[in-house]
Amino acid sequence: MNASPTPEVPAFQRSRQARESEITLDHITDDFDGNPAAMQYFYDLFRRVFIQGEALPHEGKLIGTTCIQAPDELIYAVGATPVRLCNGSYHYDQIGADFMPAKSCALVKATLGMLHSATRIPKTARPDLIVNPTTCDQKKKSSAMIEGMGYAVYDLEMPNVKESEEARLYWQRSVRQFAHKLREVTGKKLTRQNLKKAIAKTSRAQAAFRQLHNFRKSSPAVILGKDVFLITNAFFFDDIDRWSDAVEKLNAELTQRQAEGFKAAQRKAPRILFTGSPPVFPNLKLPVLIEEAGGVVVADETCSANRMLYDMTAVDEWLVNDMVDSLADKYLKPCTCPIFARNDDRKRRLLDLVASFEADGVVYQALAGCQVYEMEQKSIAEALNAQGIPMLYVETDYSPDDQGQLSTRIEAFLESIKTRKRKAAA
Amino acid sequence: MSRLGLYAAALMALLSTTVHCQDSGGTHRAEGGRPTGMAMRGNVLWLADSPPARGDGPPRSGMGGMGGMGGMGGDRSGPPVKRLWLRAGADPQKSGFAREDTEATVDMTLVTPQGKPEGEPLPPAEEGKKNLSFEMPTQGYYRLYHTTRKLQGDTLAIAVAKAEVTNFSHGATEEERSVALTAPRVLEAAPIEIVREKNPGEKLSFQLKSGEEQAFVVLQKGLPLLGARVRFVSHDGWTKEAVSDEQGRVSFQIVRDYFPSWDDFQKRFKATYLVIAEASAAESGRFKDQPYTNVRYQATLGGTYYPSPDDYRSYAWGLGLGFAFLLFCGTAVYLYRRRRVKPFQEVRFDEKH
Amino acid sequence: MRSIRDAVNQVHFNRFRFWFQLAAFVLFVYGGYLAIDLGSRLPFFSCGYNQEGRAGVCYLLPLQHQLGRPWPMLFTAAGLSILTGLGIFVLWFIFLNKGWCGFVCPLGTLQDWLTALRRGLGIRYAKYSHGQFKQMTKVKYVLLALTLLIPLGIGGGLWSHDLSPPFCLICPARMILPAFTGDFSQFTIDFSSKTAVVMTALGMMVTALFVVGSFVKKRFFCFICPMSALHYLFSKLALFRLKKDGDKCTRCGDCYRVCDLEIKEIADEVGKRDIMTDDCTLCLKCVASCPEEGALKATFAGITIFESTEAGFVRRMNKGHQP
Amino acid sequence: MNYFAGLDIGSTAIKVALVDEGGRLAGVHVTESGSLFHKNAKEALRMLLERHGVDREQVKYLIATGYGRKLFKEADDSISEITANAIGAHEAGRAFGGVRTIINIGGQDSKAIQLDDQGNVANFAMNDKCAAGTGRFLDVAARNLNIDLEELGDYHFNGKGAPLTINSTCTVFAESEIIGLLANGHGKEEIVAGIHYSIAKRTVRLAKRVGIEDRVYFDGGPALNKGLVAAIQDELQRELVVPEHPQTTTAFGAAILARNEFFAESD
Repeated sequence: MNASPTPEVPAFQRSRQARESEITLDHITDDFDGNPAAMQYFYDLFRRVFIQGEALPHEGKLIGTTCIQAPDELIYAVGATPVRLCNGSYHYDQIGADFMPAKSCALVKATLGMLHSATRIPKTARPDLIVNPTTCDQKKKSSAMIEGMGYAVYDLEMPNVKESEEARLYWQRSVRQFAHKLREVTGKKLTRQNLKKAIAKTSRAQAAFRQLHNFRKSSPAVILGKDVFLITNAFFFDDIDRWSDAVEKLNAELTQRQAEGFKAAQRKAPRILFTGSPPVFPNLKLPVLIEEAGGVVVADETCSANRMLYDMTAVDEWLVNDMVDSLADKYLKPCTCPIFARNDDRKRRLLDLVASFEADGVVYQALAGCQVYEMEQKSIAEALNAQGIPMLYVETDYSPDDQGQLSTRIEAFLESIKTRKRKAAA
Repeated sequence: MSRLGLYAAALMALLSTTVHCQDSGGTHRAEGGRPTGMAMRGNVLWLADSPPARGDGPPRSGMGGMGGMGGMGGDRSGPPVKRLWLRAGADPQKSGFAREDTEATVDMTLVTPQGKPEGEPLPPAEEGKKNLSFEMPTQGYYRLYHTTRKLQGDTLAIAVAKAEVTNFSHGATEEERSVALTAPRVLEAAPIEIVREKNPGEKLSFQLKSGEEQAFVVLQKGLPLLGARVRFVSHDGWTKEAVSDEQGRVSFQIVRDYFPSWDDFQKRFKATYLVIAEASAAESGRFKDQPYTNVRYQATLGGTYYPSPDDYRSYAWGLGLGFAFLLFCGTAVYLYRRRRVKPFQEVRFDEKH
Repeated sequence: MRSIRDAVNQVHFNRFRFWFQLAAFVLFVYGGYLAIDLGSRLPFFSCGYNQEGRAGVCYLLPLQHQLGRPWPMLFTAAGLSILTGLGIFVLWFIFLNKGWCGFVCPLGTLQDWLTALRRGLGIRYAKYSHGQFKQMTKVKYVLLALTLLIPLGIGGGLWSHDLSPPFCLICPARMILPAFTGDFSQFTIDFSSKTAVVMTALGMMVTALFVVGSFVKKRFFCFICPMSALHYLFSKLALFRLKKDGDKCTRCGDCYRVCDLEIKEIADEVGKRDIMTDDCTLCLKCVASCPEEGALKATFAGITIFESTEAGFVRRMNKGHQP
Repeated sequence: MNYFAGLDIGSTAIKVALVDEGGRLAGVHVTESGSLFHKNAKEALRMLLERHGVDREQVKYLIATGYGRKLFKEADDSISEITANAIGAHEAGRAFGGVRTIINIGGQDSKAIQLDDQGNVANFAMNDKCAAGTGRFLDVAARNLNIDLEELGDYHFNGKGAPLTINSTCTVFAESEIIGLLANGHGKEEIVAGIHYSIAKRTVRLAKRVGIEDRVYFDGGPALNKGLVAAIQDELQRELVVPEHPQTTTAFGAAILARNEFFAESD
């Protein structure tokens, strides 16, 4: 509806990728009243990139990343542009199924499928380097496959624990080596100035995100989760400064909304904390279903949103050595990905988010094939239930065929939350 | 240099175990031959804080001296007690006990820090005891005057032997606070007096070091005495004479006269000096119903001094060692960092266990 | 009230601390010239060897003298004075806790200046593994024990007075702080006895080590400082404290990153409220670099005086460089 | 007399329940969903009303549930079948002394629901995107064995040997496994028992996820199958509470809710 009118329709707009993107985007824009005006930037952005197939510009070399652990700051510092390749398209997922077993993670398959596809959406130039942090087994295995497609791939070695000091040092080394690799690729050296500037660039984006994040604490909600997911998804590929501008503009609008007592959802709408496998556009199925069913996603703990942007870098000495190590720490220590052995941080993080965002329930998405999320759901559910927080565990993938079943479950979950609240009020 | 070896040995000693210091066991042997050149004039009485030793006795360990609480005796629980010995002879080491002079009249006056300004008479030593002792209940300066008056023909000889003793203790809070000023005063007991000039800001813990300049003021009846002949006698008997100026002031460089071998060297070696001032005046009066027309004044002041830190402390070695170690550490850090550039350190196993 | 609190929480903390430390340094190294005297029971290295300028004396100096008295004296009224001295020391101490180290101690400040010099030269700091570190920090308890026991031995006549006061002889403050008032007399080797040679030589070496150490490693000396160990014995009594709300902590490690003493617990411990460890100097850099609202806070007698805020973090980190 | 209706539009069957003002069950009707489930649902309601001589006007409040709930615009409200099932089971369970755990096996899904002491949903679990362990699975199995769905219970109890093991967790593979067992000369009885135990195992695992408390209520079409009930009881090591009309518990719950909503609104 909001698509800028295009006189000629490109051929691939009829492609399945474009269609599923359009369906999701239409749901996001049309199913809800009172979308913030500042969201128009993001709606247009997704329409242009995913539906009209607009090519994304970039400065310097283009560095693709497959996980949030690849430090963007280092990439910016050497004058290159990062783009996150994690993909949410069912269409690409099915292409990717040629590379990986059907039971494996949809996100990894979709990424492979996108990279393999002749028309990569988002449409970027061919990445000069793809940084593949060795987080989960599927990503580890996919690096060779991506290389097989003719891309240059760099495995950013990641420890599988994060508690030990050895793991920290190991990771710091990995990141330092990555910085050297970047120098090799771009021919530019890390300096105090360019690194500091890059940190400032991402810090600004993060500060904007955090402000947005804090708006979601207000009750009734002033912004819906589906919009926030769209915003953070845009961070994957959008120009970081333009992105920050747009978020800051949105924040200004939300400040006003808050003052006016605007309600983005019903006053009694169950407040949902979203966790688990990342919703990546166009697979925003679950958040959209939750909000269509009358809930509101007030916070999330996923690597496509909160985990990617929340934790900020502290530097003590603005020397290259210290800044790089600080970045390494930022990308390892606060990470709550279940891939790490011993992961009590995730429980604590969820409980803190529940408490500070007054969430009534937690929806836990596990993309089928993402074993660590599947494995961790039980202990998370126990930890949450011990605090009286109900959790809905949903195992799903990118296919749209379980929407009916999912909506039943989500509605039942929201109904049970409402009953629970009514009972607590009585 | 054989000393280098000793230093090295000392370093090794510290590394191996605790060092026992030969502080109190060392003996001081003053080699003779320091020129004195001065004729002894009459019998000089002075107050020393140690009895004459047969030959050269070992210096007392640790505690201060005239300037401190040396020779403190008596019960530990009571106030410290100071003992002084009246000695005769112008050489700090060789002078013996003073013989009793029946012809002379003797006054002994003690001025305490908080006592009467004119002092109190101190009873003479008990029979058979050669020392004079008094208690020092408070911290500060105690001054003892031993005054003899004796008529020799028409000349009255007045000899004032003075000792200044400090009571202070380390580790006490108030110790640094006492101000070391002594106002000039007219004492009946001390018509002539030598006052050691205190440096501005001097504390009770002051110790005179050899090599330093020290001024003395000669006061006659509380007023500076011009033209008094003042003689300084060092521990080894070296003397120097000077004449007091209009302020009654005379100053001496404290001579370095302590040259033991390094093994015997003690930085707390307490050397005694003696200052003698003499003057005469055509005063007439009567003493014990005898008239006199001249008065010969003699004042003595005993004191202690210690080896100068310059004698045993070396900047060259200190800074040299400091810089050498600085360089060593700096280089070590630099090399360590260089080495760390190489690939990650291995995890190794100890084969012995 | 709220705006005052916000202003405090958003202060450019490193700059504030720099000026505070400078003022404290001037006070305790030169205050004596203004006849300031805060006694001789101070819980930090206001060196007594700085005869002229000091505005008070480090407690370790009189403590070692007191303990070094002859044994019979220790059991008289003099023994009681050791206890009263300790009492005064504790009174000073509980006021600022280990904040004396992070904000006042002249030797600590000097180390920060050496660090600033290194930073200015663009030389990175030293990194050691955590295991090596934990070993090193125990040295301070050994040093404290020696600092207390050796004077007792001297008082008992076991060792020479040349060994007294043992810690002061090897403490770098003895050489360095008097030098700030032009007194370089401590930069010497004392050849009067073997003990003196060894102790003064050790002192010079420790001083050299101090300079190199704190140049390459932030707050190098504080790891082994016996005063720090003595502090820790009383830190439970102190009014000034560092608190952590583990629920709010994301364990992002920002605090650990800026910690001069590399205290891992500050980032990883989420159970305890009282987070101060024995190495801590209460410099509060961790609080200033924590982006979580109220996760870390400094309290005085239970009242929060400085706490971590998101806005403060963003303001400080955007500013970047320290003065 | 006012009546209230609950309409459960499921994947295989449409269930209608009617309650009176006192909340008592007045009648039920079950019919196939077919492809035109909207039309069939209306027809089912009409037939039920007709059978009990109730006018459409007398039905004051109608709540739809099940997959087709949102598309049935004639309903006053819609509710998820999980909540409806919980209400129905709680209400029906009163006769058995109250229930806290519900196992529901439907045409295409299976659920386990845990109730709190007031009958509200405390926790629930649902099978994920897989037909194994649902009514559909029994359907397929019966077709392969060439027997009627209703006969499965009899076959279960008439076996001579021990139940066979069906390992496959996927309906499609289980199908071929059954054919393989038949080819190997195994008896249909043992195979049926094996199928029941296979479903029972999955169902119990699901129930354990939500936690089993107190009496366990079993409803849904497959609850009519005595063999399956026995197998689940065996796996669960507990007695199951099976209502008279296990298929219509959800519709009954929706009807109860319709009645409560009506009175809540008229207050």
